[in-house]
Amino acid sequence: MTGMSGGGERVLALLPELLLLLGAVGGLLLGLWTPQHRQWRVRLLVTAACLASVIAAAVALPEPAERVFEATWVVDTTTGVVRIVVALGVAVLVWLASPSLAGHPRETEAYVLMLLGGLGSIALAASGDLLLLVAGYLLASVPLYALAGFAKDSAGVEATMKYYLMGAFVGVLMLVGVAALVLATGTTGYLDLAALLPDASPALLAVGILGVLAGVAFKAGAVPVHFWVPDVTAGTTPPMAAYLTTIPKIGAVAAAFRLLAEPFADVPLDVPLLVAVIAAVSMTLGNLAAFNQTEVLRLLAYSTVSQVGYLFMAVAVAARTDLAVPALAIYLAGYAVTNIGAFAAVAATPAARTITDWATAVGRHRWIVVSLVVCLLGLVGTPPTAVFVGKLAVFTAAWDGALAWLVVVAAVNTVASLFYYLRWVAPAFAGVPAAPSMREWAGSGPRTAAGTAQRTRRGVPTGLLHGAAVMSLLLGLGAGWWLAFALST
Amino acid sequence: MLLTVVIFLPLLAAAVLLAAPRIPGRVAIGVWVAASAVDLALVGWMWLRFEPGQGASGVVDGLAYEAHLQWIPTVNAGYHVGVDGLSLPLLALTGVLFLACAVYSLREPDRPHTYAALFLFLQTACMGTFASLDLILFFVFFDLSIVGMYFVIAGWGHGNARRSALKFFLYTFIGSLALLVGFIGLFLGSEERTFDMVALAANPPLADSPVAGGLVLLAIFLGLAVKTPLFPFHTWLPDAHTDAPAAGSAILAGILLKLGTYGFVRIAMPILPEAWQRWAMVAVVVGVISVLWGAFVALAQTDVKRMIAYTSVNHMGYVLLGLGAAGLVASADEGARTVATVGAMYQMVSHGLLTGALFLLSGVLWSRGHSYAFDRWGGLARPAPVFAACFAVAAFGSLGLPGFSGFIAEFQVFTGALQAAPLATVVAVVGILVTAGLFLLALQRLFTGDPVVPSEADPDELAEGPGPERADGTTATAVRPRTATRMQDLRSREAAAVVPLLVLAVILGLVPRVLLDVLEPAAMAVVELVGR
Amino acid sequence: MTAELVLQIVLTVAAGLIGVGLFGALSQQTIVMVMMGLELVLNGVLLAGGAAWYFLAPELPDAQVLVVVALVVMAVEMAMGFAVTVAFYRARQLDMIDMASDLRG
Amino acid sequence: MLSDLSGWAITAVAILGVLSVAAGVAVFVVDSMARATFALLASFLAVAGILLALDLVYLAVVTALMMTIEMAIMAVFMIMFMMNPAGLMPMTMVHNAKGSAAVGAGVFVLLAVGIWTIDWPTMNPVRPDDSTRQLGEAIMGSHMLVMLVIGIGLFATILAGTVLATARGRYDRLGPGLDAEHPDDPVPGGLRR
Amino acid sequence: MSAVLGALVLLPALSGAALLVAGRGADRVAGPLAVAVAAAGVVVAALVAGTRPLLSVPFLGIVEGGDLRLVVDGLSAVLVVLVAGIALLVTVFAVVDLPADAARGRFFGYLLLFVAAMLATVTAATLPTLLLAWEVMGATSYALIGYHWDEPGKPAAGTRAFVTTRAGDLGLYVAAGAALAATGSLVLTDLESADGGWADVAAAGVLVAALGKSAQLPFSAWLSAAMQGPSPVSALLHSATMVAAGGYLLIRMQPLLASTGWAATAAAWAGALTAMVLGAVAVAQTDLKQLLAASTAAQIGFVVLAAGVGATAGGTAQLVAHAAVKAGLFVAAGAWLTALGTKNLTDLRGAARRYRGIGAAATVAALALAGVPPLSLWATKDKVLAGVDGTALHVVGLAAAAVSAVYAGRILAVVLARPAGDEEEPGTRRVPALTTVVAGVLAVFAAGLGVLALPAVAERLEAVLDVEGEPSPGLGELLLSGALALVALGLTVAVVRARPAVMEQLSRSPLASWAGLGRLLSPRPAMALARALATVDDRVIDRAVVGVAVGARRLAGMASRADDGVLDGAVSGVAAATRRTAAGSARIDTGVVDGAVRGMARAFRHAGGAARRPQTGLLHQYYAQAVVGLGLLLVLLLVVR
Repeated sequence: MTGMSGGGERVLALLPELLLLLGAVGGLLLGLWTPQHRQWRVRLLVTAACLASVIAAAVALPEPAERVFEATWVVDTTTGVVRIVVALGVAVLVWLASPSLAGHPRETEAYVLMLLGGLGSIALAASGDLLLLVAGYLLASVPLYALAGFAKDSAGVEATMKYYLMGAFVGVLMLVGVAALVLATGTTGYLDLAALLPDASPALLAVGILGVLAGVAFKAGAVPVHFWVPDVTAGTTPPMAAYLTTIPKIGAVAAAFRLLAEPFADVPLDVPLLVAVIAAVSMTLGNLAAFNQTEVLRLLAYSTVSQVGYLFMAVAVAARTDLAVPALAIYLAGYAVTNIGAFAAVAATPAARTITDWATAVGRHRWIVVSLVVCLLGLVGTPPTAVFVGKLAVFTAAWDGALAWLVVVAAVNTVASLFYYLRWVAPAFAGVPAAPSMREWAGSGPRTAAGTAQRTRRGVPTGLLHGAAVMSLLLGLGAGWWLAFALST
Repeated sequence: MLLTVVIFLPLLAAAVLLAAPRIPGRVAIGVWVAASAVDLALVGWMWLRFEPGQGASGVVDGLAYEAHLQWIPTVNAGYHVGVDGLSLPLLALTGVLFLACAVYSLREPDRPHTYAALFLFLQTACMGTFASLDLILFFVFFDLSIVGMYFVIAGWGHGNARRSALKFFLYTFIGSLALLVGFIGLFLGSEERTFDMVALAANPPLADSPVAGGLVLLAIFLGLAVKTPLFPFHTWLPDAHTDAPAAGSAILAGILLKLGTYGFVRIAMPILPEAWQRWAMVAVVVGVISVLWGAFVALAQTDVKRMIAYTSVNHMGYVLLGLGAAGLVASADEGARTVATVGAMYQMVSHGLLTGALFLLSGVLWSRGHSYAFDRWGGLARPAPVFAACFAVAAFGSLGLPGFSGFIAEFQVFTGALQAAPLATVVAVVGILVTAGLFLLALQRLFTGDPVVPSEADPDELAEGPGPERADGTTATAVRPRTATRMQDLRSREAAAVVPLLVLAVILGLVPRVLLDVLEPAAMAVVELVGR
Repeated sequence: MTAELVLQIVLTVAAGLIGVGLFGALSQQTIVMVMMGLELVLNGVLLAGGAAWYFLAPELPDAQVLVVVALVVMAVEMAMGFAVTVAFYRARQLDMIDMASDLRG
Repeated sequence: MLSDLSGWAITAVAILGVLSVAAGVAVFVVDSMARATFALLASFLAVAGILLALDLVYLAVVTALMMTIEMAIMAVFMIMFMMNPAGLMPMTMVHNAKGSAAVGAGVFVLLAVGIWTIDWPTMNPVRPDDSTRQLGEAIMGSHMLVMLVIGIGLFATILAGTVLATARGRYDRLGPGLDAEHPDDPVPGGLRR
Repeated sequence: MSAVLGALVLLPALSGAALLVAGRGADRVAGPLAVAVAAAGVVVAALVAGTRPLLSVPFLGIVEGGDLRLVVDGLSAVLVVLVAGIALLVTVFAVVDLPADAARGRFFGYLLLFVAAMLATVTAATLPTLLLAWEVMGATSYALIGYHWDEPGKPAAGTRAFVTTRAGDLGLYVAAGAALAATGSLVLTDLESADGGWADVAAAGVLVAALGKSAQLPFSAWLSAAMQGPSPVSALLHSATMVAAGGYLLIRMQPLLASTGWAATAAAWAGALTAMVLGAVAVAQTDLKQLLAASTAAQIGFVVLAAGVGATAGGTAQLVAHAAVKAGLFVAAGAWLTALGTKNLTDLRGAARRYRGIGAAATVAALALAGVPPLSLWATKDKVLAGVDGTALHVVGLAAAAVSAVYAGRILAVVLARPAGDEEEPGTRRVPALTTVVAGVLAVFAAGLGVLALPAVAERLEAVLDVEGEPSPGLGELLLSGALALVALGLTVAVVRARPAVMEQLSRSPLASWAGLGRLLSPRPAMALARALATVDDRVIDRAVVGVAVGARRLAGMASRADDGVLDGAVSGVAAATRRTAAGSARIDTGVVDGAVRGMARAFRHAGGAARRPQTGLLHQYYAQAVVGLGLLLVLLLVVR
């Protein structure tokens, strides 16, 4: 067996993950000896671990793709992008969650769990073996169950319960799928599967592929295993909702992408069509269901379901066009930034659950509205935000992959999505100003803090919202720079 | 670099305005005026230094002020901007009209900072669209203009502004997505896989696949037709105009509509010459229907602004007629097709000036009496002679009277198009008759007879705006006061905004070489490219 | 008896376990009973994995590892299930999933 | 190719198979939750038996041991939390039974049809001498990373389970500054006592 | 010299524009300035008529003839002088005729612009130039006719004049296109060489344009409306300008008309019929200005006839002579209107006797209009008729000539009658001396311009016009027409004196209301069409969007029902869907009435509701749906390979 030595040599290939793990373990240990109101130390440590991991991942990004640990772990562009996005996302979300967590007796544990979940997400993206995929699934699920119900209030535990039961169910189905594929080929490595699957029995393949894809679809929040998304998002706190709808999704979509690009590339079944159908249904259902939402969290939850639909467009054509990798990379990064931004807007006004509440709460904070507009229009895919570039790339890739109909469906859906995003933006933008206060606001006089203004939680969430908006624009405008860097291999 | 400055200077000013909420509103508008003026001055400087060149005509070669940066290398999309005879006039028009709107808004609108910032943002979007030489960049700016205009209408409109804004947004957004799909088709169909317009025009994609080319053209055509707007995709226009603030309407009609027609000349024709030739007759027919439809429906309007809005449909129809004729290679010689193309492009500039002026003038009506309904106004020539004179001049310009820019445009469209599409052109000529009738009728209704102004004691009218259903006039007669004390003549800022537009329209009507020297080489290039 | 036949018999048993497990997961009202259903499905996976190793690919260890992974998944999910149940019970004094439908729509 | 299992083994596999499925059905039929737990255990033990017959000694033993413990814990849980732990108050705790049965049966039929129609490639497989050794080498070699990730997963499970299940934490015991002289435990015992 | 040619147009144009921009501030200087400019115009016109310069200014590009090109050839020379001269006289008349408090700046501004446009029209050598001048002339005529915009009906009259003439102008646009198509050039003279179908199109376009401008059938009615304008305007518009422009254009384009074969004939007949019908209309008028207007159309009919038959010299002579005659008559009518406050024929009884100077001038002009020898129109008309070949056409022409004697007789019979005493009409009771002078000058020309038809002079004219060998009327023809005119005149005077009732009956006939021509060009059908289209626009096209939305809603509803069907049984779902679709189609109608966005929003709301229905909050249903969904996907995967 050369496994030990082979893996040992390239252990540094996992440096970003090791750093995250170190951060998790170190954070937990540090937390054990940290007084309750000084747990920001742990936050700093965790953030530092994330940033270190990002640096390590960025350094490794331009290097050629390789497979380590007996080809069970793939380090390539997709992995690299996911590593960076997830680690950065965790770092940002730790801070987004900090106002609601600060001083909580379990603050340390929350940060550590967030880190572990991120690690799981990366494992999903990087896995080159079905069993590692299952392990990654576990790691990307278990901490999240705890995070979803972290507040342990009535809604939170219901969210956790649903999330857990749904996750356990799909996890079991996923194992059934893996078992079917093992029955078909006797192996679980992607490379072997890619070689053996084309000759396997289609029926067995269908069960196996569907089971495995159901697993990643669950993590991504795609139809038909998306049911947890709205309920969990609405049941938990906004920062956690942001985490649950962003971090695992990134890894899961990347995992699906790898599955379609490698083991399922040449199977005698139309897997791209399957994914395309999932994508079409996800985006349509998500958009339609979001349309009537007045609760901002649920609205965003359904919006994430529809976003997964667009992301899956790139997945569907993973094996068919070279454009798919950059498309996925751009869209993932853009989605993460924009989605976090949108949730940060909700987190900025924790008391406001509905659109109108929200509008009244931020009515006077022009920049919050502007940033929200940037984020939401970003989710629509309005240029020049990052998601626009992503959408463009995804559309192009899908068309190039002979799924022009999906492009049309996606375009129509994009229009539909405008409805609900505008429903949120428009009152905030135009409806709130009452004539007298506007005068005063327009003038040079000192700004008076009205009752509504005070309900806004300024500080970290607002800052992150602005940051996300700016980042979304920068990512879109600077797409060339960072893509050139990411794809330089 | 100069071009980049021209494009982004307004955006910079917008950011400054938003970042400094404490400066007084008046100063904010002042900043807006200053930024627009500087921008216009820069465009003027560009114009002065612009050399159309002998052999190099633009479109595929000889682009001035070019800047090319990689943006999304994987799909070969970049920040590629440049100026040629097609874009320079429209850039100038953008500068002029935005400055006029800034001057017009000196009265300090509601929430002046945001208002000014939005307009400056819009200016960047429009400038950028006209300067873009990359499909994606074009789309980016194109879409941003929709976003900006949505907020202008939703935030500062009157009447049913939200609804109209939403309708506008959805309609044009659908169009823009069709456009995007078409662009992706162009990208995938091109040999070198690029979004660069110059490269695409030099080596047109999908040349040997008529079906794919036709479908891609269809997508692009739909997108641009909604924006232009052409029959039957025009129904967003009257609503958006009726409820938009005056300056918003002026920009919407004056500049944003041109984004659509400009797209035809810049993208559809040079890049898909074969498909354009094949389907040119459709463009001609759509153009002619728009001409007549716009004219006749405008004739029936009872609301000034709606009427002007529909004349835009009519005027844009001429553009399509000219451009369609330019594609009928088989039935017309190159000279005639070039004349038609020049006419179409001239119409874009001309319509921008004249309709911009008309909308600003109709804004005067709103500011005085919160109504656009014909039957609530009358005899205004006596209390407001300057206003009447300006409106009349603008109306005559708009109906295509020689001596105004509109004549130069329409004359060339008709003469150029007749050979290619005789029947269609003869039918379309009727359009100028109907527009003549409707404008004269409007003048008659607004300015002659006994002075009538809307009653002040009509609070719900003030709150809700006229709306088509309220314009039936049955209630209006009962409360009609017979005094015209409230109609104040054009204020100096209003005159300062409108008069230059009209003067420009006259200059362009009498000394068209100013513009034609720039336009003609580019039009020849376009016609040549279409004829491939 | 051919090996294929034996394999098919074993797999049929596994399929039976999966079917019964699914029935349980879908029909039970208490969290723990749902978990039992899922355990049964995993039980079928164990069997299928074992069969895959013995009859189809004994030269590769993957199927065996699959069984191990399935066992771990079972344990982890059990643990989390108990934790969730406890938390849920603490917050609501309930264990019936049907009564948790505040979040909907 | 004939199976190299002995006749007895095949018979045992068949019987154990039937047993496991029957026990599985029993889980959802019996009134008492405790009984259901034991039925599930029976099903697992039967599968462990089959694994034993399939030359997977180590896995069989692990399965049997793990499941015994797990079911014991589950039984405790039942008694602690469940409404009807001992079946003393018979009540239906099911919903949508018909639909669920249809789904279960449907899935079974589907899988069975698949199983019996597929052409299984059971050609002369080369069996290793020692299946346990093969597994051990895989865990420490080719599938080491899987096990590593699973290990982290178990770490996360411990953490997550604790967070979810327990209300008290270190600050309850030792005060917010972790500087209490004596831990405040509801039940005396534990560390630093 | 081309600068002089430029000055010919620019001088009045720029001074006119300046007056307009200055507005009421320039009222004081407007009159003198206009007279000065007009006088200068005569000088310049004479100069260019002598030197025949050419001026070209770049305008449009690409094709030949896109420039602004003015050329003075023979025909232009004659008309330039004529237009400038009449313009001067009318300007003088206007200065004295306009009320003191009138907005003179505006009036003379438009007047000068109008003159500039007319001068440009008659010298234009390219189609863009022609069309520019042509349309500006129409627009300024609108402004002049609607000069009293605050009086009810006047702006409408201007609108009518403008829209009608513009309807004809469309022909010029088409002609320009045809010229470009046929010759690749927009030069007017190149058009003669056009052939094939494009020549037909061009000729048709030119013909329509000319008929419209010249108020020939069927466009005549605008002329009636145009009488709403001030008298000087009428004097200018209906003598040497505007209506004359059409005749001029046809004469200039005669080779083109002739080359097509049919266009010349059509023009000839249009002219002859107009002369006949509008003559009859004139006879029936009770209003002096209306009578004169109709007679204008009739007299220009002879010019058009001349152009049709190729009698260039005759047509030109007729044009020139008619200009003097009609200007004189309009000046007289205007003077009377100012003095007596009426233009009603019956109230003008004895007007000529009351103001003798102007009366004499008017009498001379009216006699000339009647075609009484040896006055001008007698000769020129015969010169025109001499060129006519066809008998029918000839007969119609002669009849028309006789009719002109009838309406002229009608004027004479009234104005020369003994005054019936001073009725209570508003008026200044004063005819300024300057007006009399103007009228006198015009009368002299009206009497004397007949020489143009005399063989000796006619040859000179033909030489100037660069045409040769056009037939001159024989002595017999001259005598015949002269006699005819005299007889008709005499009879008319007698009838009017003896039997006024006949005239009254005539004035109740349809002829009095311009033979219903106004209705022919009524804007009503256009308005009706416009309203119908607007309704379609609102109700159908806009609502089509709603329709799509409602359709989407139906679809979504069906989808949701299918969704239910999975859980509740497909059969009932399909049945419900069918039922709802039926009910829904009824609801589409109500939806059609609502706004598009609302409909769209509602559609999506419904679809959204349907999409949220699976999110029941019940976990076991999530399980079931997930299993069903995955099952469907499995089927998809297995079935679609």
